[in-house]
Amino acid sequence: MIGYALEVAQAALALLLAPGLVGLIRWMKARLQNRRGAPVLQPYWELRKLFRKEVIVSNNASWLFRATPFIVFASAVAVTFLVPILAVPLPFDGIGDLLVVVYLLLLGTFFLSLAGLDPGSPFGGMGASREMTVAALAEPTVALAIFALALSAGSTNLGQIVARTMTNPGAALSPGHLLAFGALFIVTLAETGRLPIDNPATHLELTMIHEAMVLEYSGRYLALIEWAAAVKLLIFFSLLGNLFVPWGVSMALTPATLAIAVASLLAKLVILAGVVAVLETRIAKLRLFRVPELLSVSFVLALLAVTSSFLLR
Amino acid sequence: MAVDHLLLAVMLAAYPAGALAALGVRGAAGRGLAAGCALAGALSGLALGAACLAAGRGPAVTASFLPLTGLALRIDGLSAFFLVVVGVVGAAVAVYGFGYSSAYEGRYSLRMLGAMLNVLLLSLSVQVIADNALTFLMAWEAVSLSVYLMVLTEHDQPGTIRSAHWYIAFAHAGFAALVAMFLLLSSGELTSSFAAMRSASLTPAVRDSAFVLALLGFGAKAGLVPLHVWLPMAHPVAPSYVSAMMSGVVIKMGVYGLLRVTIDLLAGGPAWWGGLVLGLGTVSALLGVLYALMEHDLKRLLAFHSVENIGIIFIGIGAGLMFQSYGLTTLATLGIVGGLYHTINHACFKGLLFLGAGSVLHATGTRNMEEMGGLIKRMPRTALLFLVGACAISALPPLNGFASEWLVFQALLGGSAIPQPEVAVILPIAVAMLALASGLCAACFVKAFGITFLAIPRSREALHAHEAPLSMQAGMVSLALMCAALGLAPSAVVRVLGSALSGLARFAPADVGFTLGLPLRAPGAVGEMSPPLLALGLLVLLGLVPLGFWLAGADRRLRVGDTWGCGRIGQTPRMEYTATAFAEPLRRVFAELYRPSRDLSIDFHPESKYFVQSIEYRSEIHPWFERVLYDPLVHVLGAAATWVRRLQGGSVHLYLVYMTVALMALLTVARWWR
Amino acid sequence: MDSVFSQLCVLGSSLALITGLILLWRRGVTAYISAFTWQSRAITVVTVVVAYFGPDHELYWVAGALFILKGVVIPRLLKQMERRFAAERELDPYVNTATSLVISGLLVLFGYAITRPLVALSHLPTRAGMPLAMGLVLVSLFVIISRKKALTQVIGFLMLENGLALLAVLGTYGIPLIVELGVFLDVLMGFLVMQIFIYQIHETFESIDVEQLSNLRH
Amino acid sequence: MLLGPPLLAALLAAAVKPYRRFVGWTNALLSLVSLGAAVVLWRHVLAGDVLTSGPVEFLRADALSTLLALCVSVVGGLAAWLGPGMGGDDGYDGAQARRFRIFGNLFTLMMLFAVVSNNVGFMWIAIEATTITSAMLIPLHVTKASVEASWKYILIGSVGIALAFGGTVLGYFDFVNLAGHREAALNWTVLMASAPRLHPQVIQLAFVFLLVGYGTKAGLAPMHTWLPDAHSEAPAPLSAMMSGVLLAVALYAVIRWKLVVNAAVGTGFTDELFTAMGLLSLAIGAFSLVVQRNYKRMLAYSSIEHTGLICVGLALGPLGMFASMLHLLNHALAKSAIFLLAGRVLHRYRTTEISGVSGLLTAMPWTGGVFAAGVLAVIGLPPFGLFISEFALFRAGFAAGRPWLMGLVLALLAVAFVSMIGHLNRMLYGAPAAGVRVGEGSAWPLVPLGLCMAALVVLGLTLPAPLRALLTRIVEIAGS
Repeated sequence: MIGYALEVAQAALALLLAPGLVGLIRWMKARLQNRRGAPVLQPYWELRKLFRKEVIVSNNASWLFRATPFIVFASAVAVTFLVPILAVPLPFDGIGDLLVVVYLLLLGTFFLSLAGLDPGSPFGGMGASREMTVAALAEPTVALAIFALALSAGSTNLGQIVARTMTNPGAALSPGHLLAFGALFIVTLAETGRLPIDNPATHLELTMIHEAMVLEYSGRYLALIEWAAAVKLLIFFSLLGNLFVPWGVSMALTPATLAIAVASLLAKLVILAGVVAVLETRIAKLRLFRVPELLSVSFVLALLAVTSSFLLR
Repeated sequence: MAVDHLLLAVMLAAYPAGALAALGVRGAAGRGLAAGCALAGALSGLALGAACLAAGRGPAVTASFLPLTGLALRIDGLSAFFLVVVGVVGAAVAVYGFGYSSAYEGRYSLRMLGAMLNVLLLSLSVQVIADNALTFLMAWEAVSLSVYLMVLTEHDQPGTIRSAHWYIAFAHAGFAALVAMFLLLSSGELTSSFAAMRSASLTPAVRDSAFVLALLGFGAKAGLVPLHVWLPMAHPVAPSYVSAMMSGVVIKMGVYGLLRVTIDLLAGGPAWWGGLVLGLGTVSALLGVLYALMEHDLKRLLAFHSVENIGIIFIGIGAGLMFQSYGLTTLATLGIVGGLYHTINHACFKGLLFLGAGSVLHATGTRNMEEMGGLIKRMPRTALLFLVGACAISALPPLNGFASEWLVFQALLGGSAIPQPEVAVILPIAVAMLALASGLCAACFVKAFGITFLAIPRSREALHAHEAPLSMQAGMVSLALMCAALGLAPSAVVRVLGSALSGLARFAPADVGFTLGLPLRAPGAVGEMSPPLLALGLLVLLGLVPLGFWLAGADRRLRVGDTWGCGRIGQTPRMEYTATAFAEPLRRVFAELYRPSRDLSIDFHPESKYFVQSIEYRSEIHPWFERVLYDPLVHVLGAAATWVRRLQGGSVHLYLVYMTVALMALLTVARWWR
Repeated sequence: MDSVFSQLCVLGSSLALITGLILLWRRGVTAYISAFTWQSRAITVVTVVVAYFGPDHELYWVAGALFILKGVVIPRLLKQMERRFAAERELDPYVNTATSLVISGLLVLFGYAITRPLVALSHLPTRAGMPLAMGLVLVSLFVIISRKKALTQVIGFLMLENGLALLAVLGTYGIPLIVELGVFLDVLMGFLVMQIFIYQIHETFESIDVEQLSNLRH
Repeated sequence: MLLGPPLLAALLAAAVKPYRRFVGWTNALLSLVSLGAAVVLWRHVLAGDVLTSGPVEFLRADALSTLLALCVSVVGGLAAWLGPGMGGDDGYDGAQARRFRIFGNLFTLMMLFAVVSNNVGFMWIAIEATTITSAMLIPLHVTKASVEASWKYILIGSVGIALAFGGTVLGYFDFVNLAGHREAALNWTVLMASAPRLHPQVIQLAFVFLLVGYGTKAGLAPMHTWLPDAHSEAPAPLSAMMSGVLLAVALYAVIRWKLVVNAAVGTGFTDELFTAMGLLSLAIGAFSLVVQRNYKRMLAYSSIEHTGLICVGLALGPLGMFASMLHLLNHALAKSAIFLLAGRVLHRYRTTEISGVSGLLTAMPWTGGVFAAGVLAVIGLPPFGLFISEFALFRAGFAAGRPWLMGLVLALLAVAFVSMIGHLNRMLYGAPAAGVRVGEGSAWPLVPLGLCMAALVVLGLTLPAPLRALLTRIVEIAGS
């Protein structure tokens, strides 16, 4: 029973923290660029504002355009039930493993791209095309990262992976793990539309991907999509944090361990946010057709990860 | 068993009746009779298959009907499963075809079409339950011939005859390989019954050559790269429900045959068999989807996706064969079950997609996506059904495509238990390519659905499109439901498939009890997921969000306005993103493979070269298989032919010279023989 | 006794062969016809000799038929045709005379090589002639091949038949009479049909040069 | 009873001048009689007794002869029913019809005589006579092409047959050296009886002459050269008879001698020769089909290909013999039917060019349909008989342990398949050429041809017990 409560709790936590995470990255970047920057809580205000605004829908759009925000949001939230954010093992662990997580997120991307095409504006099409390209090219890396993890854990189920790593900490520092981590980090940047793949801070530039796709959205729909994006970011961060550096994740569901879990989660998120912020200030955005090169780098990393964990088994 | 025999009899009787009815009766009545008989046969076949799967064994019939070896039919798990596949798609196609072929009234030979559909279904059903070589081969050629004649239906369209010719050429080449293969297997044993082949003791060389021949023959039928070139030619030009049949079932006969021969008749082989199948499957999966991305002909796109999915199926089977050779029976079962699962899944969603494409073609009269758009408003039901198919083929949970691909993934991951460096190289690459393929597939179907159904119509035909008639919708709906059902009850399906395999040589039944989820306990692979609960969760969340809005009292106002375009007023189809543009980034990424031919011609305004009058940009992609593999072959044949023609030079003296030379040569042989 | 017999046979067969060779170095159709006539008569003589020494009385009938058919009737018909096509001489054969003779020599040798086992096997006094007969067969094949006029080819064909007849007589003292007669009938019919065709060729092509009969190809 | 009808018909046709239609009809009816006679023979053979008649039993009908006699009388009947002079505009005038009736019947007569005569000498005479009679029919319409074709045919054919005579003489020579002169020494039965003691090398030499000689008539490469010309220029009924059965009859002669030689020197020698010749014919036939522009020549080359196939089969032991004989029957039915249909097509389109014939299915739906069926049958698709016989042949090959040979054969057949079906497409579809009358003419001639196709389908789906028994007996003959 407590398990189910915990599931709901961690989903709620993810939903709550997500906008804050975005805000945190923005704030850190501003700081690193010697700007005062908006407060960390700014995204929350934006969401509230968007929920209050009326929606404008293109007259070309179909029902799909209106359904999409809900699908995207729902799929993102559904993932939060599957990912071990605070504790393992969770009762829903058996519903979906890492592959399910990946394909659920792909479901959101799929519909978002369709919605981008629906109003018939060239920006939407451009965004959709690029989003799907990046998503497709990121797939093999993800799969291989999963392979690497599954190799050491003997399973693709997240609970198993976390538990296995915690039982023998040595695995966490094995080259396979480190390489897989690198690969998955790059993929995270790609999937969540961060620099150097996409620039979340711009609007209406021909280089943008995600923003172009959602250009036609407004009001509560836009709010849902932005929120879902934030949740996605949080999910990837917590995957990076908890799969590769699982310490802190509570295994015995006692209040104390849970408190530790929350704390460690926050710590991991802050660290990762910091890394991203530094990256985004240090490096410029890649030209769109250089992106595949970056992804192939991550692919090679993942391949090395797998083979090394194969041979070092 | 009595019921089984009854069903078998009904099935074997209904199809010929339908064929005769189609030939005999003209007009709508004939169409109706043909469709009805086909439906009856398909349903009884379906029931028969289901019954045998449930019972785990089926009737075996031998009759001295055919000459030489006689007719021999036997239904085991594998046959029953493929009977089900034939039945499911066949029934849907029969219903759909009734409406679809009405457009042919008076234009093309409907009698031939109706008759051949029944012949096709009959020969497919016979083929999967054949128990000796002659029965199998006869059914095989009957399938090829009937499909060939149906592909030729719209013979006045450009390219149809050529495509049909390529098809029949490949089918027959495959047939030749299969004849050799079976006769090698039966090793002079005259009845050439499968039972005899199972018990035959063959040298490794013979077994290997038989396997290679089987791979050639069945690969050509399945459209495995590089034997696939006929597929994207023949599928588009056929009537759409025939394409559905071809893509959904006919190419699966390659899968059936390969399984029957490798794991049943040959009872598995060395590891390189599996490795080869796995490798070819991987290449097919990737190349298929890559070429599909570049297609703007809706049906050609789907055809290339058939190549991709056949690749996925063969990945599963290849992995299974490989694991079996290493003695990992459970994993082997897992892989092959994954392959079979994807087989029926692909049959359903690809059938659905082809039928949807058929409805679009029926409504707009074009296959070119660049001339479509906005159809979701004009044919909403077709659009919804096509969307279901698109999600399924893109392996989006909780639909069926995801379930089977998940199984294949799990099998490959489990393969890590094999302590072999080459395996350590092959498996990860296979996994990565499979993932890439499915990602690209999703991209491709965003393009296919988005460009075809969304936004503004790009042509008058699309503007005045109309929803498909009821019979066609019914056919599509049944397949869409199958997609959902197969996706939501994977554990049941997997158990059935496992028991289907367990009848064959040394295969443990897949140990999946019926739960809501799909727990796997294979050595080296432990995984679990539950599509039904997943679907439930998604539904709940989809319900909760609006509820939350309502509770939060969020703004409910909604204004419909023009699409925002940097202040430009009024939007025309010309401003839309095209399919070509959509695929451009990937075309650039994989330019090394595509080697597209571009030519850009700009003609400027006579006064100043800063004013462009018109820009013409053309870019084409020629798959290099024809160029690299088949053009040389054709060339050699042509050269040989011209050389032989020169023998018939026309001079009687020359002919007499041949004769004399032959005489003297043979005399010399005879004089000094031994 | 036998020696005389075999001498005569060899003499006759060599005569037949030589008359066959005439076709290769003469040009005029007239010469061909006479060559054929004499060849037939030589073979008749050989037959008679065999019949006498054989002794095999059936062969007298054969000889008679042979003489009437090939020694009288066919030459006459040939002469008729020759009168029609007198203008057409075998001017430029595919193979010139010298080469032709060399080749035919080789052919005769080949004939010898081939008939070795026959000669070895046979115990008839006539066996020595068989190689010559075989040589005649091959040479007349060569004639048909290397000469262009339809008429020449017919004559070559008739000589081929002669060679075979000779072979039969020498090797086996003649095949059964009834069969022999049937064969003769066939020869006659065949010859008549060929004659008809030659006339047709002449009508449709204004010449009996076979070279131009090469429009049907491939 | 077997030989009578055609003789009568020929005499009748010769007697009645100018030609009258009833001659044709009587001829057709008479052909039924000889067909009946053939069936009677069949029943006798199945009963196990071998009919012999005439002095020194020079007529003899065992199973092999019976099969051939059946083929000949069936195809002869087809030609008689669909030949010129049955009324209607068939493009032949009275004189031509008369000539056809005379020589056509003599042709049939000679073929029948060849297969039932026990005396190899008479067999030779009859086959030579077939050359003459059929040659008379080729230039039924005197054109440059037909004259050329007939000259090539008569010359090559006669030379070949003369060589066959040489072979016969040599065989007889061998026999005489063995047993001296004897009554009925040329009887095949007698030869067979004393075959084991014949001198190997001589009989081999003899066989070479016979193979080249009769092979010329059978259209074996490289002596096949007359065949495409003659078949393409001859009137349709004659092409049907030549392609359908003349080749078969010539093969029959070779087979008879092959049995003798086998008895003398074992099967190795003849089998090797047959395989080589068969493969060569198969290859030449198949590759000539690839770029063929003339549909009658296409059919002719396909005949060469099938003869080659039968030859290969004959070299594959008893199973091969069985398969070849079945194939011979199937091919006779199919090919003669197609040639007759091709005659209809030619009569309508006035061209033998494949490129000139288009939209056959629209122009003559029924003819087109049956023609397509025939071609599909010839390239060996089910449910037609040739599929079965070809499969039986491959089976024999693999059972005989010659997989590579069979692989080669399969490949060559595939080449032929692809080429022919391509040509067929070009003829069937598209729009009929300008000036071609659309609509089926008189459809009744299609009935017998449709029956042929039906028979082929039956042979494709089942092997009737009597036929199986007949073939088995043939195999026994070969075995003994």
